[in-house]
Amino acid sequence: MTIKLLYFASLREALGASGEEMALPADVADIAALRKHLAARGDAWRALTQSQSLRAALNQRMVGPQAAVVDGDEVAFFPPVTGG
Amino acid sequence: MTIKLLYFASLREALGASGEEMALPADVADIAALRKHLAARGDAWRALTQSQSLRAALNQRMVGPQAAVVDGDEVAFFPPVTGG
Amino acid sequence: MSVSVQREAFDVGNEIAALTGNKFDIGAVASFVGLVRNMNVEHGEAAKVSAMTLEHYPGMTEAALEEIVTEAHVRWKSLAIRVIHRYGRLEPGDAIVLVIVASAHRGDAFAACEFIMDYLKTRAPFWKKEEGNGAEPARWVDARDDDLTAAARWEKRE
Amino acid sequence: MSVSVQREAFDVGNEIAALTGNKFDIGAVASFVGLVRNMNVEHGEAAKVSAMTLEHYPGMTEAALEEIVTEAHVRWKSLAIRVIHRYGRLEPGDAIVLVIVASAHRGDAFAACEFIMDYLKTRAPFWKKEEGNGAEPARWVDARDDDLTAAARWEKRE
Repeated sequence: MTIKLLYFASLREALGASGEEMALPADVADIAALRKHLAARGDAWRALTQSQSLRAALNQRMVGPQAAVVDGDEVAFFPPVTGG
Repeated sequence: MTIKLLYFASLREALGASGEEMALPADVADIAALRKHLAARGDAWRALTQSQSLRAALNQRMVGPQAAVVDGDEVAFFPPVTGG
Repeated sequence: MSVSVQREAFDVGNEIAALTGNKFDIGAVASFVGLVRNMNVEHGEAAKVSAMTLEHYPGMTEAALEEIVTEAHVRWKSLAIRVIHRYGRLEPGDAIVLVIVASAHRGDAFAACEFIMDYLKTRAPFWKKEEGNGAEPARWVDARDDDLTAAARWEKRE
Repeated sequence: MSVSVQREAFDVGNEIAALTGNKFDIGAVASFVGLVRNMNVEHGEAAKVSAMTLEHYPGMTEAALEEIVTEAHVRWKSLAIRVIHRYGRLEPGDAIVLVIVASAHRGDAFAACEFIMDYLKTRAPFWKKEEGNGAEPARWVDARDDDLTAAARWEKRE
């Protein structure tokens, strides 16, 4: 399956990327598994499993680690928000 | 002694007067006594002792019935305020 | 000049700009505008209001508003406060009162703005007389118990 | 259209007029404007801020703000709500966010306005990067525990 990934703010800068299309193995089925899968790329990517405060959104809504990821989803990772 | 009296809103209309200069007997020494003194004029003036909700201001500050009245004071009577 | 009692209309945007212009430590501006409504639910089944006339006590009004603003400055970290209250004849949709509080953070701005409105409602010497549909004479608006309750909230915190 | 996410500045007076014009059942308009401050007290001794850049998540931002406004409509008797949040580069004194709530009575207007600001601070996907005095690189602003506490107040009432 293929998903769309987005990275924002300090995470975007640390990864040097604002997003990507990505083909996922079948066993990467939720947000927690996706974070581990990405962290395995090494270096800056390890923030995706090591940062407690990092947030995830699935199809533009904030979700927890158990949220299921399916083909065509848009997943975003970002630090706590600071608007207003 | 002489004081300045002011009446506002529904009280002003009921009394048919917005205020007056008044010479007071020496024994009319506080707000409560002044209300009794004015109520003795009869008719609409009795509201000054009979209306629980009527407020008094002495020199432009809200006061209770025990506030002392002296020569030159400005005393106002009015219903509860409804601004804002 | 933080308090004005006037017949004239005011412009909220201009007043905020005047209060905050050239001050760069302000992070929060809370404001409130009270408007004339076309009905009064206190009088039976939402009696129609076609206009109202605000009477006030010149001199005491300004002093009472200044005192409320001073109290707000004592209680919260506000950087600037502006209060405008109109008098005279107003129609539905017309603005009656404006309160603006500028501060570093929003908690202080919201609290001080609401406090000023609650105190003003029970302490500033204004009285409203409403005109209805023309069939009956204008009527004086009764004070609301709600407003006494709202003002009393702030007493308990002292 | 109650929510806008835009680069452009806004005019508070115009926005209030647009929201309340031709509605004669509105008695109360509470509004809030958040401004860029020239210092950030979180970073040591009030670090100077010369500018900030707001990044956001297009699409999710609008959806998150719409959801917060809908929640406010459910909780309070509001007649009209307007939210504008800017992104891009802003300087001290520039407005970042505007929330306007119009209702029949002031209690609903104040509560809904403060609720929207508190929820927006913790739920809308915006991130601020501050420029200091130029001697060091721009820094991402940390989320504030104060904002989590403020938002949590509204949870307890459910």
